[in-house]
Amino acid sequence: MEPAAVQYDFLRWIVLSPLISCCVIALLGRKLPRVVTGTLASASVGLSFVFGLLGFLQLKSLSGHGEGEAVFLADSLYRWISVGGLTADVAFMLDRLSAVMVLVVAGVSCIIHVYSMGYMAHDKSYWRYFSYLNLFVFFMLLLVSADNLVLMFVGWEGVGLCSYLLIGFWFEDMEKAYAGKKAFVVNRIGDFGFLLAILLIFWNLGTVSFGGIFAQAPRVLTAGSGLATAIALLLFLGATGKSAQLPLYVWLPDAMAGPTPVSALIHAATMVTAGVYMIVRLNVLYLLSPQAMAVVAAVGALTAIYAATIGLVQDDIKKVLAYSTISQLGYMFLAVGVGAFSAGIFHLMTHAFFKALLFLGAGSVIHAMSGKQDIQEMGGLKGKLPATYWTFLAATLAISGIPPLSGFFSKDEILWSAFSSPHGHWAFWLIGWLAAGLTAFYMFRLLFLTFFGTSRADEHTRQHIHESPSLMTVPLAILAVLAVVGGFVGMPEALGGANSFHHWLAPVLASENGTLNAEAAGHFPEAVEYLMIALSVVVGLCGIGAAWWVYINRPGTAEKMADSVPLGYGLLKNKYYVDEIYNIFIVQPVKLTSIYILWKLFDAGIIDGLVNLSGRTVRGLGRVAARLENGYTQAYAITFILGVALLLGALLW
Amino acid sequence: MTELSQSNILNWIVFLPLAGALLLFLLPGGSRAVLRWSALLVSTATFVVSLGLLCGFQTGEAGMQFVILKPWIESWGISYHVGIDGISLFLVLLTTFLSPVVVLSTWSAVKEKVKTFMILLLVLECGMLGAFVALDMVLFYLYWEVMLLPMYLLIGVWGHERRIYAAVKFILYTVAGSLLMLVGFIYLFWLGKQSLGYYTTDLLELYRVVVPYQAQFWLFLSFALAFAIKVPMFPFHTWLPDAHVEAPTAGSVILAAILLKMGTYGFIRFAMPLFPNASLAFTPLVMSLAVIGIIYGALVAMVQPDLKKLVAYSSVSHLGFVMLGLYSLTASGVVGGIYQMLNHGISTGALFLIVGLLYERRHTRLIDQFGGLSSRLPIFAFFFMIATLSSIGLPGLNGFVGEFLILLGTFGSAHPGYVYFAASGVILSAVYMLWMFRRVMFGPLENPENKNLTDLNLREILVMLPVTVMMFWMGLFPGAFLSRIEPSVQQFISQYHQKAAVAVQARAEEDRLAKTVEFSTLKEPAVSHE
Amino acid sequence: MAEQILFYLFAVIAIISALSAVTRKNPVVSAVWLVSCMCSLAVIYVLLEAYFLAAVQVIVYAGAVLMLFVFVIMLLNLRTGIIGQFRNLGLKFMGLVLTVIILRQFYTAFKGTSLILGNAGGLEPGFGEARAVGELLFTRYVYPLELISILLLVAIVGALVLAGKESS
Amino acid sequence: MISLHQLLLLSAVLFVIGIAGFITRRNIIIMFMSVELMLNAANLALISFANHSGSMDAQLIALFVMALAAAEVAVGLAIIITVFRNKQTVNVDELNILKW
Repeated sequence: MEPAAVQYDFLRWIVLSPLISCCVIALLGRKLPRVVTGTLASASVGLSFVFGLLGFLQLKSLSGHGEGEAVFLADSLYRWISVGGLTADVAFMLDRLSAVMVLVVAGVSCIIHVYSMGYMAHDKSYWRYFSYLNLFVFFMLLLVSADNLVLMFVGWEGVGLCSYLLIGFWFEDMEKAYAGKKAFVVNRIGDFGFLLAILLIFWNLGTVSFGGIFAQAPRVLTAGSGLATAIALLLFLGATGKSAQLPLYVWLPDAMAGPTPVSALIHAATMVTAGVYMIVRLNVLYLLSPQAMAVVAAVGALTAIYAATIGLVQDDIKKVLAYSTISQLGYMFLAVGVGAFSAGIFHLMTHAFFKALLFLGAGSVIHAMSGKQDIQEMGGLKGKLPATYWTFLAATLAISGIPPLSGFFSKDEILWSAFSSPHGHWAFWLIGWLAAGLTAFYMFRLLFLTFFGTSRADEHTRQHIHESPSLMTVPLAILAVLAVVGGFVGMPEALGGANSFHHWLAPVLASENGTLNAEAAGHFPEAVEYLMIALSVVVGLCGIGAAWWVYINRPGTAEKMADSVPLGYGLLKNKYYVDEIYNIFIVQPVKLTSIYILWKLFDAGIIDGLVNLSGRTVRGLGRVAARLENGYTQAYAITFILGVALLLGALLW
Repeated sequence: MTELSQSNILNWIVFLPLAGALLLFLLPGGSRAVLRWSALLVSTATFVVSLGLLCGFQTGEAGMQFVILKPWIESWGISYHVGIDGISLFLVLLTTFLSPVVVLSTWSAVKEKVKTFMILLLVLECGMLGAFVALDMVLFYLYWEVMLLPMYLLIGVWGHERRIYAAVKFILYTVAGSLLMLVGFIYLFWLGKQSLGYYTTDLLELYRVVVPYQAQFWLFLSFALAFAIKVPMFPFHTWLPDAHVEAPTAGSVILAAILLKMGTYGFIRFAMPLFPNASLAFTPLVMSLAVIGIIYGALVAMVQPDLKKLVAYSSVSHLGFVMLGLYSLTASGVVGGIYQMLNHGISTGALFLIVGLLYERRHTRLIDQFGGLSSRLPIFAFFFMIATLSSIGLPGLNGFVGEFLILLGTFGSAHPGYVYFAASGVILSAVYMLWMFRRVMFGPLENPENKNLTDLNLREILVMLPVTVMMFWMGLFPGAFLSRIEPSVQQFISQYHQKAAVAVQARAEEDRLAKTVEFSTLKEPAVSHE
Repeated sequence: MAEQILFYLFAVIAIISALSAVTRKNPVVSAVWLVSCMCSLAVIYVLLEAYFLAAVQVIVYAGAVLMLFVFVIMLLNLRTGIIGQFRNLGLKFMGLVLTVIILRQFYTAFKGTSLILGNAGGLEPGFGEARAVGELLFTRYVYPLELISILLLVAIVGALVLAGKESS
Repeated sequence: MISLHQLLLLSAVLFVIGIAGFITRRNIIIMFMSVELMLNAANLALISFANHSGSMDAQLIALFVMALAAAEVAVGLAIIITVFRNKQTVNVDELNILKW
């Protein structure tokens, strides 16, 4: 079914409005009063949300008649690069998938902008923060609505740049600047894979625009062929870099050095989901190589359980949330890996809501605790921060997968398709299921330690604990509503829902997949699905119960458990020493070899040595020749005679 | 427009700086201001005239434009033959664009002997422009030598501590290479007589000379060595860090931005088209040296304590990319290579200007002397950030377009394997640049001397503004540049393969005729995707 | 036959006087030996029908040049003792070895000439006498003559300038 | 008749003696005399060839050589005198300023 392009000139404004406001703030920010800067920034993001909504409605009305016929809105600004066979122009495309993404990104960003106006009120470079934030939203929207891979790569690296700028926002502190650099470099390693994939795609399919790729791919790439797998795996390498999956996740926990709204926006809701969006956008390629999809699913599942284990013991409130983000992203990749693309995007949406809410809640807790982030020093905030507490509770329930909140529907959809889909496997389901339990445990551990029990904070901070201003609590409330209500849009048929989210995305995803879930459902009797749903609820409740038992009922048990298995606890506490391992096996060797072997020995030693050697040999020869001129006239005479002797010898010989 | 292309605008562009130098010579050396303003005036005038070049340039036209052909020494067939095509157009513009910026940047840097400094700068500019437009081998060689002397004096006289060593090393390295080229050229000149029947040093006619195989091997070696030293390619690069560290700011900006391009320009204008078969045979070697250059340059740059040495090694890495692009022999690769030459000129020129600004304030280039400058010098931090991002090839800025096209072209070439290593250069460049940026700009402001640093004044902003604007313009709207470069590149590639094929047939006949002589089997020239 | 004997006699005298001229400690004695060597050569010139030259040899060399030598030796009143001690002996010994080698080379070079005897074709009358020399001198060799005269003038002026009155 | 071979041998021997004298002796005067000796050896060879070939030219050249020798001695001795006046020595080993 050849997708039809409908010209729609408002698309450019979705992307350009944050850019314009970023430039305005960057140039005039210093002089504008804070309120004006804040509102301008939030308004620009709101504007792009409105245009996104317009685009969404336009799409809905256009495709209202033919269910299968996939329509997308197109808008092209100008021709960027056209050399040889490659033509990459600055063009935007809004189909059903990117419409959802634009709405999620723009919506959550707008809410977080409003929140940051409150959170960053006292920061001295207020305007620089908002210009970076707007720049980030511009690049993210560019990434999501790009019409070709190259422009998407621009957005891809652009968000990497903004996360570098925002993580290292308080650059006076060397630690934070280091975290920013680490994030950019690890992202760059991912981009290396993405770049190679673009090259492979261009030289084999002859085009970089998505339309061209979808048309060419089935014809050129044979299913399961080495090339298709190579392309898919390289793309996945890019995705792991950006979405912090197993090998390249190390930058996300350190990225918490940035301001909390930044962590909420970039490292929970938007940037980290770019990897998932990219794979879903190129699902045609992935369906052509089952091996790659198996790898994606495996890595996703492993990351989910791995990050969940580390999350159990972290004491920094933001680190716990960071590891839970990595684990939830693992779920999304698991969903995408088993072919349930729409489930992946659905979880992405719901995760954006409740994880942003968790981060903002954590932000207001830190705000209240005047900057302290260690949950061991918190406790008993339930009474003092009612709004934060209730919204935080809603989000925790959602993430633990307790019905009827959104987390339950999206996570359950993933677990079910992990079990039922042809690409899926019961092992994936089991890992996912265990990780769900762990998630419930550490989330409620966090909740109990911060909000329940008696306050362990020192006297001084305890006086200053106060509820955050309404500018912060209102966004929390909005997100809480979304977190609670968001799930119904994707309620599966089994529970009587219309699962309109899945049907909304179906035409965009490869036709073969469209029939996937339906045929899979038929594959298993109705009862099995109910059992699965029940099982996932049970594991969630067990997690909560265990957390209640350990932290509320018997407060001392946590320490006892930690002492009982010191090695395990130490391992988890220091996040399996992964950073240290990377440092020892990669960073130090490279640094040492380049200092002593490449630079000192080779460059200065060998090459320069040879150059200077030639200089020294010439001077040496000069000195030897000089010894002949020793001032004795008779020595000169003898050299004459020597010459005569040689001459005669030569002549007579 | 046509009368513009007939007019001798090229003579104007090349000889205006020379006239300016003479004018400066006559001016009294007393007041520095007069000298500086007149030098600025002359270089800006050259730039304005060169803009005329841009308007008169026919975009679709692949061959030489604005050609001026006047007999010079008939008996040897030497003629004053100048002209530009898509390849050399933007290099000329880069030179004229950067010269006023460089002159402006020397106002606070160069205190003594300003008169000779300005004269040398203008003579240097004339040499460079001449070399880019010369289409006659002897004329090119003349400008090539004219270019070296001022640079040697600039490093030798106004340099820093070890300037003599660096200047001598620079001149010896380059002159050794160019002498080899001269020998090669004379042999080619003689071969030209054999095959064309008359003596000529005109480049376009020498293109038609079918050079026998064995001769091509040695000739290419001699030309390639001369240009490889200039590029600098991997084993011949050790003069670059010394020359940069010791050169004054203006000197190292010109050296990095334009003089290095002489090497790569030499490859694409002389070494490759004159000896296609040998160049094809050498492609794996050149490409692997380029890739080694990329990774080696990046790794060594990472650990440099001296800021200027770091940027110098990063130039080795960037120019490794350019060579990779040129030798990929695909349209996008070569166009990317040429575009990357321009990008490197702009971004590394900007980086050296920035290092110069730092040096003027603190008189040191050691990275650990700085730290936390960003809070003291916000405007400086902005320019430094943009230059760093452009040099690591962030999309949206100029570096990315060049690097992306090169990687694309190399992937489509006969040796796609090199892309995987070259692409790692993308990561390494991010590592060393950002590591340096963090150590210099971020972190707490401990060093007492940094406490009272003053931010950029208006003049310094005027110096940095043009290059920064160019970075954005070349990154966001490369279409104008690429469309003008591509036709000449397409012609270059088709002529290249044509001539290679002709030489192969010629050799095949030789084989049949001289049954006894066994020629070394040369890899059949792989016809690439283009 | 008499010529043969005369030749051998004077050759031997020449060699001995040359050897002693070179080896005597006292410069005056070696000067005198040199005079005897010059005269014996003059006699040999006579045997070779170079009568005018024999005369010139005696007058110029024996008479003028060596007298000049003795005069200078007297002027500088050199005594045998003031010569410094021997230095870089090895270099000088190597020089001697070289000289012997060259002698041997001369010997091998002239081997071939042993067959040729003197004035095979008979000399014209008046060969070697002053008239023939003067005649030739002022016809074919007039330019060299003028040049030599200038040279001699230059030499005289030079000697005067160099060794004239004591410079301050 | 005196054979050319013997004549040339005699001139060779005289020449070699001159060289030996020039190299070994440390007194400038003696060295100077050895040079004269070498010149005479050359004259002898010239005249023996003149006699042998029958043409007078060689003799004239010998004449010129003698004139030249005279000029040379004049200038040489003048130099020796100035050297002695400045350095109070005629030992050639001490006159080694002209060295690297």
